[in-house]
Amino acid sequence: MKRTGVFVCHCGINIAGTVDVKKVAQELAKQPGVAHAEDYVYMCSDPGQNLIEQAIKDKKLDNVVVACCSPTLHETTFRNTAARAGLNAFRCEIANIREQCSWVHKEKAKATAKAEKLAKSAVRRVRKNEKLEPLSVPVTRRALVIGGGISGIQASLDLANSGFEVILVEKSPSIGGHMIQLSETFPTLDCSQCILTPKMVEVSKHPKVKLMTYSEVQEVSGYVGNFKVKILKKPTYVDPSKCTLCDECTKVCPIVVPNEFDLGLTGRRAIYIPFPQAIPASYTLDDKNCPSLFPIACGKCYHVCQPKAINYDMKPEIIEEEVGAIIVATGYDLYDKENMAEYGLGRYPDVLDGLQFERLCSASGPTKGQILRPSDHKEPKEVVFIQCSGSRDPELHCAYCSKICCMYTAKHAMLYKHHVPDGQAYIFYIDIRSGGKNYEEFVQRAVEDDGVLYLRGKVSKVFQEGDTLKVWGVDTLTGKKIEIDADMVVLAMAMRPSKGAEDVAKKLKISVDKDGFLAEAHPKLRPVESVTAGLFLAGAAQAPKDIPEAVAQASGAASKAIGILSQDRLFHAPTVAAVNKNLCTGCGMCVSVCPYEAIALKDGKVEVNEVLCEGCGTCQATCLRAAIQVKNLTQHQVHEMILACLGG
Amino acid sequence: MDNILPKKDLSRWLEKMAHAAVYAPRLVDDIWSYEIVTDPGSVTLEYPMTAVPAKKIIFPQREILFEYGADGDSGPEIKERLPEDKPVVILGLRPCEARAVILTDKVFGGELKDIYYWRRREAVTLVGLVCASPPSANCFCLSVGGSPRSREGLDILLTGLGESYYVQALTPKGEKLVREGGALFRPPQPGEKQSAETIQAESEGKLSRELKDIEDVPRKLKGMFDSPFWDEESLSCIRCGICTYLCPTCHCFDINDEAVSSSPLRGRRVRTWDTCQFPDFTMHSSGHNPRPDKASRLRQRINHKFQYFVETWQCYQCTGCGRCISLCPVGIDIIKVVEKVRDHAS
Amino acid sequence: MTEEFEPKIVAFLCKWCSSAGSDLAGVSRMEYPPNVVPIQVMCSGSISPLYILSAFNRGADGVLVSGCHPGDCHYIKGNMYARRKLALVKKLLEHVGLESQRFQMSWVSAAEGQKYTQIIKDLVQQLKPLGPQTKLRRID
Amino acid sequence: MVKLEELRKEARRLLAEGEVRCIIGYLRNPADGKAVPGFIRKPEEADALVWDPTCFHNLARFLVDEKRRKAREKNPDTRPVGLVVKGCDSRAVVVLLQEKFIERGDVVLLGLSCEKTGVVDERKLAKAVPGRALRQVEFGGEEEFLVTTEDGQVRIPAGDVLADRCLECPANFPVLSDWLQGEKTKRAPAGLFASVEPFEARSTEEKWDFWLTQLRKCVRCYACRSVCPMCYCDECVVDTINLAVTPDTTAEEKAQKIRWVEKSPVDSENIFYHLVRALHLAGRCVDCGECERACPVNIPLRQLNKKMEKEAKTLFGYDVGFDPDTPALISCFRDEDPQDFIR
Repeated sequence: MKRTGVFVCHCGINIAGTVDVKKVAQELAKQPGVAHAEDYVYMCSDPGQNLIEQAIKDKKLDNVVVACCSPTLHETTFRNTAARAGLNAFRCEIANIREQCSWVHKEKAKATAKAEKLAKSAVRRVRKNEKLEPLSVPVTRRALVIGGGISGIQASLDLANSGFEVILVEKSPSIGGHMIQLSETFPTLDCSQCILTPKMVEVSKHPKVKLMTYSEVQEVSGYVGNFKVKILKKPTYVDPSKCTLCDECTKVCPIVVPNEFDLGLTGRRAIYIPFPQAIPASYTLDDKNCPSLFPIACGKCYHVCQPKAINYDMKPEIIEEEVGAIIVATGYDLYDKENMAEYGLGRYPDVLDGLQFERLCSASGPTKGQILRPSDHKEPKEVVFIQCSGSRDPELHCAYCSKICCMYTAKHAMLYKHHVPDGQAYIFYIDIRSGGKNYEEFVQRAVEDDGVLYLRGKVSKVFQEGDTLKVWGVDTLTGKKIEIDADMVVLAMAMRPSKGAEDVAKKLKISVDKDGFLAEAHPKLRPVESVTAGLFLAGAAQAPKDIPEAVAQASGAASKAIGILSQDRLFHAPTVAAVNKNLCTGCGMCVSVCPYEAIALKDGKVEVNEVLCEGCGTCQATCLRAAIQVKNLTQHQVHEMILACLGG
Repeated sequence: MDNILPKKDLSRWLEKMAHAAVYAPRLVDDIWSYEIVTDPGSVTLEYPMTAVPAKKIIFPQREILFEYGADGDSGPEIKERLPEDKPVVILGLRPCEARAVILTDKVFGGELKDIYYWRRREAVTLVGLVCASPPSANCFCLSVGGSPRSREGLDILLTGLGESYYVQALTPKGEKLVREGGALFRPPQPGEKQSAETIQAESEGKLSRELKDIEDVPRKLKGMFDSPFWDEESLSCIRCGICTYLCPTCHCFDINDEAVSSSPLRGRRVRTWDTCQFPDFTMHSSGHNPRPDKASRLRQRINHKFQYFVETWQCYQCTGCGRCISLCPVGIDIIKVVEKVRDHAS
Repeated sequence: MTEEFEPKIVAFLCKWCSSAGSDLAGVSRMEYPPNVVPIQVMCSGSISPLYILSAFNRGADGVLVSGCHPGDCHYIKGNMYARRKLALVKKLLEHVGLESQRFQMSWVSAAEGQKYTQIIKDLVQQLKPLGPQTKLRRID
Repeated sequence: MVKLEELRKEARRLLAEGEVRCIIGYLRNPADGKAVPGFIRKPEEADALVWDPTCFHNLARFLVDEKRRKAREKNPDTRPVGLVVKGCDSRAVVVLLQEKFIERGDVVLLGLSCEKTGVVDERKLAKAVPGRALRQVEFGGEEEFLVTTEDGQVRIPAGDVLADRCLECPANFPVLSDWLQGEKTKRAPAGLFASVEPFEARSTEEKWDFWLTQLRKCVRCYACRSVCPMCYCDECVVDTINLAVTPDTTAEEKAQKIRWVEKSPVDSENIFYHLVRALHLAGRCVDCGECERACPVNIPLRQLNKKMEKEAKTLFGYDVGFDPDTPALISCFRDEDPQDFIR
């Protein structure tokens, strides 16, 4: 019989306080096949690990069980310890007698009895463990970045500057994301475009970056180190190599549609450049609106174009790429205005959302930086800013805090005061969250230097009366009802995951949280990784965050990706499903339940693609003949554990 | 010395057997079987063939041979579990089943006596009942050396006469049991002996099935071991265990250790029925199975009953109860199979 | 004075949600009765109905299966298959007359240490009045 | 009305033209007048084929043997077999196709419609003609059986002696066949789960007492398993030793064999066996009722399988044995699958 060693950790008094560790060790020593059992104050300490190594050598142990804290913490530690002593790492199992025992029970006798069962269960499992070697696969040393906002750009640059090829995919005609729409950024009030455009240029010119704008990821298959990606390149109908940017086409184009870049505050033609600094600097003919792409031919732009850059017959292309890692930076959108009817957004021209106000303030904006009412181009004298429009409202809207609104609303009020010194800015807030370097000071400046009036409370409704907007609210500090006749109302709308992010998540098989933001692997310890290996998260796609955080996470994601791309080969956990061909009848039930398409039928039996298999074991429970089993957690081992748990 | 027991007094006789465990036929949802008598008043001997034969009483489907265990450091201990030797009475047993007991005695007897079997065997008194009319449409006891009135293996033979039983004690055991009945019994009038004999004589004429001229079958079988005959005959066999488990003469068993717990080590060694009709019966751990298909298993069943057993004990290992015929889900008929062997051109 | 009956319960916890949730209960020093011995599996989808039957056969008074909430499965959809398979097991066990409280299933996320604690407390409370599970249990 | 002569003709043709290796159908057992499974290879033998209310066997079971034969023989005859199927049998074939155990080309289905009746329950029949030796049972037209015994012929309303499963049959004519005899007339069943619902109304303890007495009778002859077309595993989870073993099976693989259940026919083990079987048949059992018929000690096994069938239908809207292309019950799910039992 295999010789097993059991090592019971006191974890100071964390375990020893409620579990009689000595007794556990004595009990386990009596177990069949247990050749050695001892306890020690801190097994994870160097002396603790040395003692395990020593015992493995002296007592010629085949298996090791460490009864200690949760395997999520020290499983790797002790497997390495075992490996150092010459054991196969998978000959080591953990019995969780802390989180799942000593910390949750008070009665020493009972806790001890339970600890014994947990340890026995691990002993009976480990005895059936196979020696396993990590599976290794070659790595495609290129990365895909989805989303050309600041996060995507930053991640791409970090990857490219470390010498790895990057494919940067952006669904709109230009990179830049929302940041390029902003006027000035808190807390420094430096011009957003001025700091972003250099990065946009750098990324677009970078020899290692393949920029694909007006493109969307259509299909992703494969696994960490070896993803296969299909990218749909939408036709722009304009050949950038020929286009001289003479702008004649827009002059003749008869179609005018709302301009996305100015959030509808201005219009654009069907053939257009999103904004002056757009990258690539090239026209796009938007086929939703251009009649020339429909039966009714117009062709004005075609005829006016000297260099004949316009080609109505351009077709969508599917481009296939192979990459080793993927960074998802799909960003955010503002909460749909339809949801904000009570504040008249979309109904009254002078009720704006934050991004629209950014455009109003922006030098490149519709008003060239003057703050004027969209309705009558008068200068608003009374402006009401409403924070948490759609945030922190579990009943009607989003339960979460959109995090950046407190700061940019302060900024908006401040910018307004700078443009209209004699105007009055009111801010309705629930409370002010200004955590961050120089953030609190920034808010204070808004109040003290710029005389912004903060009103603690919620606005119940906003409605038009003549050319003023009535804002009814309550000041919860004084308890007084407040009525303001405003010229303009600006809503700090909640941040939502960008439209299509969910679709991308599905294609990548990464899960999303209840609000639709991409789920990180661990809220604290793995904030930039998704649960699927090789897929990383950056920016507001994962949760609302401001520019510095987005940039930081982007660099984090990039360095994680580099961690993969810098290897020649990758290692994959070998605890994967294995097939017993004698038992398999090829019914294919496991094939249809496998979440990773890792199982396939081949001449009447199934086969497992070990690299695709994540070892979830759903196949194991589905097979009626126990013909497919996950290594080191076979039905046989679970059966043994059941017996141990029941003292059998 | 023969006796008469009024049927109405059967229950009172049973009451006098309180010291013994008495088994009698009982109808348990649509199935007749030999069950311990709990309510003597309800016992009737008007019953057809039981599904499970009485062998389950003398040779239970499962018995613990011994228990083993080891506590802590002390070495393993073994505790033998012999059957208790409380007397047992089986009431209304069919003569074919009594003959089956005689056949099983041969197997568990000889120079290597099976103590577990014999404990029960010696404790049992077999009270048989003449089959005035065949209890099953497939009875053929006469063809294999038995008879509806056979006394072989019985301690008492009962013959139903209208309102009473004609009781013939055949062994000291039987006489003892009759004595216990005491005043319940009375000596028969001459007429009663007469009619009992007639009933017994006539019983042999009532069987609807027979298996004739099979003296040569054992020799025939010897030559047919590799014949495709078995493939043909077994085509519809579904390899279940009915024919053998429910055969009163089949006696094969398996022995397993049933672990109760591994620490402290506790368990028991049990003997259970087994059957040559299951693929695992002859399965080797190498993966080789000398009887790989149902053809070889049907052959084994027939050969054992009509060749091997005859070679060893000079009699067929079949008492013609017809269970395997009546209960086979696909109508495999041992009579027809053996007839085909008989008529097989060798 | 007879000692109060302490039900023996086996809990199958998926590694990523329920076992993590149970860890959280520990980290937060919540207290619950020690009757439950957990077995960590990778995914609730890997829990064969045989495990449940076997646990009862070997003397469990109750069995708990806990996985990720629908949509949160670390393996995308293993818990959805578990939900279907184990619904059948539950119906069957009830059909043969096993008390329905004896086999229970729950969704516990990595953040729901509180919920896990409550589930264990309730389970133990529900099982105590039922006494030992002898119906499916193997006789010693 | 099914014309037996037509069936014989088609069988004769198939054999004569060598389209099938053999025909698996029903022959008469002269001893008791009931049908038995028969395997015929010569055209002339086709005349022995019968079709009557005692054709209760689900011949799809023999496709399992057929597959084993092909695997065993050196150079096997790979022609399809002709298989006589009723509605339920044809649904068993559908499940075998669904599980890729056989291919459509392996079998030529000779479908016979049970029309307005079905097959008899032997025990009900025995009660209907007590103590009289059976000679023959025939379809007596509309919902009647013609029963011939040693002393003459009687007409018996089909309803009195029909097998329970026929009373609840959702498809009394083949759902899949290459050749069909008889009308596709649907007899409105008493209710698809008429036998389950009253049982469900019982109390927990009543249910338990019932099953304890029933399953205690089990002698583990495994007839229920052996007669079932769905129990085609070479090695059943309740087998205590390795059966699916080849010379190249590793010791590890053998060591993986779990003894879920002991060979001892004691309450706990019998119950374990029958529960596992019910679960493994969930979404696969077509309620051909063979397990219950074959059981020598009358254990009402349909009560377990039918319950699973009912849950599959009511919880998951799953119908068994109609479409070979649907995924198996437990290898698919719907987002709206009920989870009210989950906390």
